[in-house]
Amino acid sequence: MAAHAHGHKVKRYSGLMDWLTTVDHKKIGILYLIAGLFFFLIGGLEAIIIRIQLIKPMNDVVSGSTFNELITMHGTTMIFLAAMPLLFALMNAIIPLQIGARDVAFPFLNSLGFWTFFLGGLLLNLSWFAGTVPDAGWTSYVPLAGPIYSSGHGVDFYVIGLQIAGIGTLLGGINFMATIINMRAPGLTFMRLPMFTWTIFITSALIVFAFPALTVGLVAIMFDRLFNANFFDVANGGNGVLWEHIFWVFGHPEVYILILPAFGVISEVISTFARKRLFGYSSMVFATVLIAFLGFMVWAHHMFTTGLGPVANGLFSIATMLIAVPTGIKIFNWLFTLWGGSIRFTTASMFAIGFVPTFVMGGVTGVMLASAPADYQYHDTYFVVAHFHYVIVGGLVLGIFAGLHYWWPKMFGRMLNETLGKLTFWTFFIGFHLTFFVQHFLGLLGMPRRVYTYLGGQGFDNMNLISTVGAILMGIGTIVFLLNIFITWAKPRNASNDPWEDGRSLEWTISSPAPEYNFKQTPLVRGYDAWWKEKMEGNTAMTPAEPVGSIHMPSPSILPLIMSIGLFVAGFGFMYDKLIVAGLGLAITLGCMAIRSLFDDHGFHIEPEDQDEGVQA
Amino acid sequence: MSAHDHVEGQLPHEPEKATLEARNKILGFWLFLGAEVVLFGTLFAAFLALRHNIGDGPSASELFQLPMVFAATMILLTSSLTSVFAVQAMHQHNKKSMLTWLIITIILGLGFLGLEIYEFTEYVHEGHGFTTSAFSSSFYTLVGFHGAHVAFGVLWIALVIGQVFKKGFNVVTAPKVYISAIYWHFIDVVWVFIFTVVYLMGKVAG
Amino acid sequence: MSSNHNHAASREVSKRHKVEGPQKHIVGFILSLALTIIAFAAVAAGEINETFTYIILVAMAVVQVIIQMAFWMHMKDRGHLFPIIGIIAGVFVVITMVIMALYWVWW
Amino acid sequence: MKRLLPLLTGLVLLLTACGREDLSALNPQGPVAEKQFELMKLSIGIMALVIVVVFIICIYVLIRFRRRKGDKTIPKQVEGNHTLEIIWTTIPLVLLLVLAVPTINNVFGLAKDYSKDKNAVHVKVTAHQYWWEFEYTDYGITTAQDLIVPTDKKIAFELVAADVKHSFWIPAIGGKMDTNPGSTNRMFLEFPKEGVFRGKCAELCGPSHALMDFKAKAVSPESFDRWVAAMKAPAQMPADPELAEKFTSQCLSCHAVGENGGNSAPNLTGVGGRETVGGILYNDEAGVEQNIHDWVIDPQKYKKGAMMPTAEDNSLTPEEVSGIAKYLAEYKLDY
Repeated sequence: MAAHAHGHKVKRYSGLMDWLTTVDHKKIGILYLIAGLFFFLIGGLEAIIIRIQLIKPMNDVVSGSTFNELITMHGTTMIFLAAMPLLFALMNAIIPLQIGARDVAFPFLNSLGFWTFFLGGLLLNLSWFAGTVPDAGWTSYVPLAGPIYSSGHGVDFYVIGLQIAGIGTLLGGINFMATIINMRAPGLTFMRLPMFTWTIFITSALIVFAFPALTVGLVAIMFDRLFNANFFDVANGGNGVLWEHIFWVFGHPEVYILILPAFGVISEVISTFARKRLFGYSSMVFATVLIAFLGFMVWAHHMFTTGLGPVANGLFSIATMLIAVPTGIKIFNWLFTLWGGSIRFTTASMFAIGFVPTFVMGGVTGVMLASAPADYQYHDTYFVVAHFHYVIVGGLVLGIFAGLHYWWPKMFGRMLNETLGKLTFWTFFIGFHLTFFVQHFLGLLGMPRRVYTYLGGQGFDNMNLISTVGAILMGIGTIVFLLNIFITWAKPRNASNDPWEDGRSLEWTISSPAPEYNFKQTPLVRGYDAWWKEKMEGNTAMTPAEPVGSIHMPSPSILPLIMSIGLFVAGFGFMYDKLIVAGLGLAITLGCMAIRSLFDDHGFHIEPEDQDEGVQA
Repeated sequence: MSAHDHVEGQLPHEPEKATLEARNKILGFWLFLGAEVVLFGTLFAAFLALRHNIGDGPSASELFQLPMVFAATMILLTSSLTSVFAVQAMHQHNKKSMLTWLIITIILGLGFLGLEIYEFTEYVHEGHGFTTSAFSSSFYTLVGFHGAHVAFGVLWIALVIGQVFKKGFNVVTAPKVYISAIYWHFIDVVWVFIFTVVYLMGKVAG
Repeated sequence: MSSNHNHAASREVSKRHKVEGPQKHIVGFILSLALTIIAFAAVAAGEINETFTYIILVAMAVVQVIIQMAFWMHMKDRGHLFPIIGIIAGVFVVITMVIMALYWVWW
Repeated sequence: MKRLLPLLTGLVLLLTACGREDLSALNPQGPVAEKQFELMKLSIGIMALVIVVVFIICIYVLIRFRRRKGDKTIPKQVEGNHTLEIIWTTIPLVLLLVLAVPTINNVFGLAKDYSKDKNAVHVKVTAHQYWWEFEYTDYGITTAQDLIVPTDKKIAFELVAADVKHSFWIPAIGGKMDTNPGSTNRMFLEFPKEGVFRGKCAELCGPSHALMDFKAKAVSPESFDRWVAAMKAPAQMPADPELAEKFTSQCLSCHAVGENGGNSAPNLTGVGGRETVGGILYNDEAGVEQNIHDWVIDPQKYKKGAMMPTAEDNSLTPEEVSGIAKYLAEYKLDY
């Protein structure tokens, strides 16, 4: 919607410039969604090529080197550039609405977070055009990823791309923690927070405490590669196992960073479509916190075969198994939320209900992997591949699909088509199980992961074929989802405030999509499931906590984009050993920081008379 | 300290927490410090893991000179005190005193940096270069990261001083003073562990 | 020192105001100084058993850091619940990592 | 039901087809793999139980509580149920305990150190990009690609990597252990049955990671002793002196036969009797001479990233290649 006139000297943009400068969390959410889907498609394409290469023994669609590039980029892209941004999309679009806030705590940082993530991801993927693609796996174990055995620029793209994207993620984590702590509507105490908000709060905390470890790890590997440091160089006293530790100290919490928000989405969706309060809310909160806490003490279960000795392996086995308990609590709470409910089958609820058994299957193989002596057999085989895809795709991606279908009207004011949605669900869901179920057995029968080919006659042939067929089916499901987006795009924006009619939390009290300022009057929250409570008492709106008044808004800014471009330029400078370029890039970023500090943003106000026309996408 | 020149008579006692925006900033900054704890912790962990692998270079006890480290420690400790005086002056709405303390803080910070640069050049002369060994790489990375934080802090506080001069002392500038002071203390806290773990323990280990 | 503050602010403010004086910070400074000197002296003396020195050093550092955080970084003041949680969480992660680094080197 | 089907097929698959005897972890051929298989069966059993319970509740709920068209009733808003919550906290804890005890037992049991045991055979495994070196420290002999072991003794391995990280894995005999550059890992395996077992590298190590296979050949104790003696015997060199000279100058700079040659490439003593050439060209398919011939002509064609130059770069004429292939193919050890 066009910028409208008012008495403040704040420049408002339209068109592309509006999107480049926006600090509105809803628009940033949409930007994250677009970027996340973009990278999801790239990662998906890589996955399809991987599966086509493995469709039959000794296939030669791609070479071993290309295959290693594909698996590295597939893993890195899917985790850092697809899954996390899609979660950030949901976080941005929904969290401020769920807590009755007008924006996040740091709108400027929010925008900066998006642009650093996006340019970091872009830098990583430009490696395809530079012709030197990272190929040491998404874990980049040294010395394979070190300067001697990966002498090209491939791993540099990985290191610097992730470093830049990581800054964005860290900023996002801090932002959402501060938002949830400080910006809740009156009466919205912590134990009244919607489950999705809780999981995002905990996820943000995990980001804040896990990502710095990755930052240091990447700095160390970057120094090794670019400045001949000796962190991981065995010949000069370094140690490769140190990288494994640092990577997994970050990497394991990262897994929970991914899955906890999905838990939140599932809780919301199941509760809404069962028309029932979330069963055991406080134990759900407790379980979430416990999972996060334990998540920091189990990293070495990724390293059972590294040779840490029986004491470490034993301890980490037990700690890992313990995580099954809070996870089990969650599973049964969901089942008992459904129990006695009135379950409506929409695309969103089907994804959520499909999630529960699928995630259980991923979870139990996790417990199997926790048993260290058995893990000596599973480790780095297709069993592990099957396990983490069950958790990440069967858990997280189903959760994201559920969340997108559920909140789509709130983000865009349009409902997605249910028929196409159900088609997406069935193709994706069946495809998923076809692809990954058989991989458990491939691993047990002796097929290591990350192999670009395999000899015939080892008993791998049929199951690999099944797996590839499933992968293509998943691809079709994704295409149907995209079609759904395009088809419904042409439809009018007519979603009501509470389009599912059984909405329970604050986001369903305002128009779809939400106005720029979210809440004309900050609502007063009187209990858990605030909106449901009001509805049950016969109210048609929330009780306002303040009179109608002028609303303060932050000004848009182009600085976040420029700062990210600065980092992007600096990244290339470091990579190609042009320290002047690197210095210039960093100077741009620091200069923008100084400008931001020197010229205070006083924002602008939307006066009551303008507020009704302030609805915009 | 007795001469109170109240620049902004209407300011509350804690002007840094007067607005929601400022409270957000302070909270957000603390969370950032939580992340910084992990950042430095990981650097410490890497250093601890690699500290004995000195290769052909000198060992920690051959290299480190306690008097120089002690001097650096004293400088940084004092600068932390002066920055807390600045915050105290701010709470008393004493702009002049606040600025004076901030400037002293910067000068001490520069002194620390100078000493560190001198120290590093000395080490390089003694054959302890960045690429000498795993010990040297992790040492320079850890201590260098801290040094970079000090340098950033000096620039930041200078920028804040400039803003207080230009924009005056008010609810917008006050949180900036407060947060930069918190940052400065944090740098000192990290240094306490650096001189303990890197220098003193290195000296003990022989 | 600050009690002669003739500001028109509320009584509540001046009440809290009393707590903050340079004495407290100077005490913190002297404590930090003393702890630092003990640590350096323990090393410079060089007579003490190695393990015991380590324990002294770590204890001095931890105490000093707690003093500085509580007084200089105002963590003992009201409204610092989340900062405290944040720092403790960070320290928790760091402790696991440092144990990892030491364990894996010494085992 | 749709979701149950793949699970059931899977279970059936598990019980009937357990994969190749020489490869599958589900078809253990030695006590180490057996212990691990026991643990797997236990954990699969427990987990299948969990899955079945969840699936039954899930299916029941979905059928019983689906919303009828136009149903406007509001279900009872239950906050929770302490008894239920205690049940589904305790039962998993008990199940985990059942799994944890044997896990801990085996963690320590499988970590037993036989490196000082006089009755064990000590093998130092060095992983290279992309081949395996086996040094028998008790006997002072070195071989590559085919690990020969006796059936009556424990084999104590010392595992290291020469370049990047690899992982040593013989699924049918026991789980894997990584080979780290710069530090030594230890593990032991037992091979009670005679036979040839497939071994694999299980850690991404470069473009030809997938091709870094090896074989473990378990033979009777007598046969093993004969093999050791044959390995220690003076090397056979090509009969033709010109070829012998060429072989010494072009091949033995890296490879070795018997006491002659270098150690930066696989030891070729008795290479004609091995199961494969390069770990992946099976001699029972194309014949060993053909395989060696093909390999020497262009190793990169079969294993990208292998260090060995092509015959051309190694200035070997086609005749010399054929001669060397014939000589090596006939170089078999009698054991």
